[in-house]
Amino acid sequence: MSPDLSRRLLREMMRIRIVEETIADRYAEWKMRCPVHLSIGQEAPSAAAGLVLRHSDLTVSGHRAHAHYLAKGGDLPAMIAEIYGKATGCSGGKGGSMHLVDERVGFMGSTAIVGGTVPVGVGLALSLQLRGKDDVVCIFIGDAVLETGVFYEAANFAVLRRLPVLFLCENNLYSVYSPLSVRQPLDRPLERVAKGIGLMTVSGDGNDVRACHALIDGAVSRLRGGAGPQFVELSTYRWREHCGPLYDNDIGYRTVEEFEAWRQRDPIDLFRGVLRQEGTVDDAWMAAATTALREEVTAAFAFADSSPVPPAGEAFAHIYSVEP
Amino acid sequence: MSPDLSRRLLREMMRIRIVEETIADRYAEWKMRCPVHLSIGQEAPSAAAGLVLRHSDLTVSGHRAHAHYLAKGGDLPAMIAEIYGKATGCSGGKGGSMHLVDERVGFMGSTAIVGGTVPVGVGLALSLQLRGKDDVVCIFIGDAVLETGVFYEAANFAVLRRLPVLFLCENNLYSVYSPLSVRQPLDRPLERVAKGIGLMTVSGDGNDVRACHALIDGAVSRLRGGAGPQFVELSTYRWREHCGPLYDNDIGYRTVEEFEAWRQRDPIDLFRGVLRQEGTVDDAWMAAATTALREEVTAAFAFADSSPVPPAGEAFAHIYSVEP
Amino acid sequence: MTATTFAAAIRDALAVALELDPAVIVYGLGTTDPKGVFGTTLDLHRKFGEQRVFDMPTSENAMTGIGIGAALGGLRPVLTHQRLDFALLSLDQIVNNAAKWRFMFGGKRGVPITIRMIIGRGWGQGPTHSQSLQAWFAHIPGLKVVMPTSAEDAKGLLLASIFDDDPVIFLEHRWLHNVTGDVPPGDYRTPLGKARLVRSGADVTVVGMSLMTAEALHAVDHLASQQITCDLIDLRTVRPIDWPMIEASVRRTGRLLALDTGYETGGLSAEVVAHVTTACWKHLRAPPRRLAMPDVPEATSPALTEHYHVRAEHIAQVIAEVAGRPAEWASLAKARTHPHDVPGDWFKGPF
Amino acid sequence: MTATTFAAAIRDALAVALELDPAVIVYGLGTTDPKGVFGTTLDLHRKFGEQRVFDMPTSENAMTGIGIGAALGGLRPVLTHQRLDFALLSLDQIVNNAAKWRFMFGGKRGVPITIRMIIGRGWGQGPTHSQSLQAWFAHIPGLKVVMPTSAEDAKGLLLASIFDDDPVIFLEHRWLHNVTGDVPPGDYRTPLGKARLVRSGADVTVVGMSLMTAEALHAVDHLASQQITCDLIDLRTVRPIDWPMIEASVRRTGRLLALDTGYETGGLSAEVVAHVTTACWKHLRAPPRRLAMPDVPEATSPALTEHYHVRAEHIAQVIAEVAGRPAEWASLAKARTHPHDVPGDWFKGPF
Ligand SMILES: Cc1ncc(C[n+]2csc(CCOP(=O)(O)OP(=O)(O)O)c2C)c(N)n1
Ligand SMILES: Cc1ncc(C[n+]2csc(CCOP(=O)(O)OP(=O)(O)O)c2C)c(N)n1
Ligand SMILES: [Mg+2]
Ligand SMILES: [Mg+2]
Repeated sequence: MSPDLSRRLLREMMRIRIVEETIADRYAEWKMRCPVHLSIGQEAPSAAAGLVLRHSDLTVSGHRAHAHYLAKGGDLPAMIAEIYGKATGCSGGKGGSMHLVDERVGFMGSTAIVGGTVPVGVGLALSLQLRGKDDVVCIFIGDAVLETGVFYEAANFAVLRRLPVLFLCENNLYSVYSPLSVRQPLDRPLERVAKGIGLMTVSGDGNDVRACHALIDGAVSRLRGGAGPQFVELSTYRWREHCGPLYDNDIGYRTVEEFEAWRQRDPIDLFRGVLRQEGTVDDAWMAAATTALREEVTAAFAFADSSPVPPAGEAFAHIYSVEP
Repeated sequence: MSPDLSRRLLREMMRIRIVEETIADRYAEWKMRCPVHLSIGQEAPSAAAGLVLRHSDLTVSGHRAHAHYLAKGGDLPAMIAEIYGKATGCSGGKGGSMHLVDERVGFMGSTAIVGGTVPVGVGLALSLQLRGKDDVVCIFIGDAVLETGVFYEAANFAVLRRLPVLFLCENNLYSVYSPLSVRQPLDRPLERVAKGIGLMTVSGDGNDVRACHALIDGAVSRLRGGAGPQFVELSTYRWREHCGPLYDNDIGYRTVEEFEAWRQRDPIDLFRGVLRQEGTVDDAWMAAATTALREEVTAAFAFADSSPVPPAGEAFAHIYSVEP
Repeated sequence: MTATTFAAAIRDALAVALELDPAVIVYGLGTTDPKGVFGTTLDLHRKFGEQRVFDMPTSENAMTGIGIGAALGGLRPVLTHQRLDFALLSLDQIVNNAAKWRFMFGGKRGVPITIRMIIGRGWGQGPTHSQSLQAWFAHIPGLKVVMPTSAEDAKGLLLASIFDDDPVIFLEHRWLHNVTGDVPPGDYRTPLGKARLVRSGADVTVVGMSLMTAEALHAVDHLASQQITCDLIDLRTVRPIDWPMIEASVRRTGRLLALDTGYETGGLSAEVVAHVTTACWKHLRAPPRRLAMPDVPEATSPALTEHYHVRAEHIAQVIAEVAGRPAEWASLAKARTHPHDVPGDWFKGPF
Repeated sequence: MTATTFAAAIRDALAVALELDPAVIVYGLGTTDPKGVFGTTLDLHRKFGEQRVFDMPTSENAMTGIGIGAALGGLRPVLTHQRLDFALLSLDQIVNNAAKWRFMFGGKRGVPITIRMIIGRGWGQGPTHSQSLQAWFAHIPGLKVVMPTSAEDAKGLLLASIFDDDPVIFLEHRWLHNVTGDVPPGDYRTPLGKARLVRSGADVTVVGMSLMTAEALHAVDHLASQQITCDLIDLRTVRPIDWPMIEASVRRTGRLLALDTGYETGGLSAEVVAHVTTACWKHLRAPPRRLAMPDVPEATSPALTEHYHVRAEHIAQVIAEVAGRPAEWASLAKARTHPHDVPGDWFKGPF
């Protein structure tokens, strides 16, 4: 992997981390008045996917979409403004954190019904195939999506038609406060189910961003080569509460030991260590990158905070193409 | 296999065949005024399952349920009366061919939405497990059910909780007039998908009733032994049109050659040949059995035909436990 | 102009749309099979290719979402369900995605999908093959809901639906597939949201849709010969509803009968009565009435459907009651020659 | 009697049911987690065991069918969805199986399942976490639909629902979870189908349910001090509706305002207006009115929900219009101290 790509991967993870932590820090101002699902601790898959995919590739996602949106090239100030409920938000304040969009970079939408965008992504892939494009669609999913019937229905059709779809699964072991054990048989890895429905599958360490990049890059290459739909499972961990800004290891659905073990494997720390050792980044690079990112994020929040709220009438607009 | 069991298997297939053919013959009288989905040609799986299952085991099914109902011990006159829309029908004329029930023998219901009874069967299994019974639930499904999301959702839960469920799949290659090729990737056998979701699977020749019996018996034994949910795929073929009494090889969705090849492998002819050779049945037995079955069926149709129609008010009854 | 059946008019509209716009795709269970969804899609794949006209797995939910995604990708998908009942599996996609996409992303992009659903009835369709749930779709902001009655409207409204930029639920009554009418050739479109005045009269405003308009027409014509005359309004689209036409009529007649092919309680006829009552209060001279399906599912036995559905004679009776005038209606039932559980002699089961 | 919250009353009802009848099972996403579905199921699994109280996969459709099967197997399942919106995935099972089982098998067996669905609102719940689709369920023969307003009714109606032999959709408004009231201990049941007269008065009949009753109560009491008095009827169950109580009231007041937490078009308020208009025509002295959610989804931004929901001041205004009397209502809005997008100061997001 080139030093440049390595640095971009690290930088992308840092950027996501800083954005998400800033949201967490400022949530208690009660200006972001909507549910937020943060990706702190699980930045690697997004960063890797973002650097594999082209802008003309398409992406859809679910409730935990900030990282996907940013990595795909989504407009940061517009995302923060959306969370603030402002007119300048990427969805005009209509959607909030759970409904992001930036079509200019192929981020076609994230929605809050678990599994809800999976067939939408497959349908986008159908449109690409019918139009003869060699772009691909990346559908970000969590481990719970493998419990939804629509995933199997959509995957079956994708396999049937050899559609250019990547199912990118971030397995963070939990759905809200429910561990995998109450939802899926533990002796049946997610990857095996995906293989059963006919997807080509690989899996790996979701906290090792280089591994993530290699797996996603391989899958996307196969896709562009016409090999049919791909499934990549990346194991990772969410640090904060399912929804909201806080830590919740005290409430008892997971152990502090488990959390600490994963935090020891902070994807950013790990990769920074590697790159330091390789000499790809040094303290000066880190400091400069951090400063630049913080400035960008601060500016985005300032933009969001100072943006106007949407006019009241907007609440009633955009139901139909031509308002009655 | 004991001679007695062999004869019962043959007799059960003959019984189903005679019932279904009588329905087909008499459909043009226009007294059976509802869709009928016949199982002619694919009697073996039902006959085998019926002889493996106990009366206290539970069964659910779909639109093509006559054979399942009969094999499980369902009341023949009540079924014919139901198809005739009579008050004496097993569902009081409310349900018709697609909605059969006979709880006394564990036939808990068949309904017409593809996949619709799959979770119902799993829920019945949950109730058995919670009540500590060692009965099992047999869910009859067709090949199209593996395209429905609810199958995967229900199977996942069955695997998660090790429920006593047998998914008995009659793969007859078609869903209405649609071959498997437009619905599922041909290089992905149904059994593999079922295995992927975590079911224990076997598959075999659905026109060889002894093979069917062995596979189903093995699966049910494993179930009673607590091995968790089972999937049995049996390859077979429907002779008549998807819905209705006629042959439809002329309309072009399948070839006459294919049909003839399957008809050569008539499960009844095949097994009769074997039993003759073994000396288990002879002409006299065949003649006696046929006569007895024909008499039974004739009586059932006479019962149905002469039964009263439900009183008009019944159309508005049974919406709630206590009529308002 | 050619006299064609409703089913042929649907097929004609699909062919015109496929011809006009390469973005149009047509799919659904049985679309390419030898029956072609009651003839409505017959052989279209031969002309337009299996890439654009295709069968699908029994995966109603995902295939709806796939249509939505395809629409977001620039296509104009037409998805068909052989029964409305099967589409209940896909309501999450219809309501949470198709209907809301434009709104929830601030107007960025709409979902120009058309979802045809066929409403079954009679010949033992029974409880799971006969539901007429237009009230559900009409309750959802973001959806348009179309219910044609005539062959001409079937074509004109379907073309308008396909080229509409919003998601449209297009409900075809199985019993109308064989009605015939003069259908204009080519790219013929009927605007969504405009009702059709089928008959005009002075005494009662009768509002119907789909098969109810067809039944009402018999009733209205029958009563006309007894000097009770009606405005018969065919809604055509049940969301949006053409309130100006209805209100103008009720202001003249002062009397309303709202018909519905769906259940009475919480159905469309409630909306029509509620809206008209509030909007035309001063003009109403008698209590508005509704006549809809009873609040029970359709049973399978023909003995149980005989007195279940609303037919011309019932409509005539209630019109007379609303008008407060004596009338004869029993002969309407007697005039029917075919059994009550089939739309006509052409129909011989099994579905 | 103890003053408890609505949420605690729900939990109390579940505990009583689990205690009373070993056939009762309670499940749904998060049922056994440390938050226990907003406290409504908290720790029940510790007392009654994980066999009877359990979490589930994100498989709303199958888990509904599994509940139906369990009910057919003799259990009394209670399934909870943290948002009604998620239950859209399960409508096939609810409508085609639960609602129709008794009918389509000729009365052989019913499906005694209770499905709790929580209706979200405010704090950016947005378009996919805030739908109030009771009109859909109330349209379906075979379903009962319950919408409690008070803590007492939450308990009484939930116990009645669980032990009812028909499928019940039990809708809890998230904004009511923290209201308190005196709740009788033990096996306390409130019959389904009977409305509650919350206030009695002479001028207008106000019909509400769930959060709308709570808002209306402020409005009605506010107007009472201005000599406009109302019958305030809390429906409690929206299928069946207690028509005798409503009709008797309208026969006295001659005026009707129907409220709804759901969309106006095709909503429950249309049913109430349509039914009352036809049934009480002679007694009506003014056009009946409805006041419901506007026909658009809920947006996420608080700026966009501020003038979206129906609140006490709007209700007061329309009551005064219906009564044809001048009144002051603006002070109702000013009296509210907490932001418009939370039910009270106790609520601090995130959901
Ligand atoms: C259909 C549906 N059911 C339930 C929910 C509630 N819910 C919101 S997020 C979530 C967890 C999903 O878990 P996973 O897919 O693993 O993603 P993660 O939150 O771990 O990133 C659930 C169950 C929902 N939004 N949609
Ligand atoms: C959800 C749903 N979609 C479509 C249909 C229409 N339909 C009725 S039977 C059938 C075929 C099912 O095929 P399969 O499961 O293989 O059973 P078979 O008819 O071959 O016995 C279909 C698609 C339906 N009843 N339900
Ligand atoms: Mg997860
Ligand atoms: Mg088949």
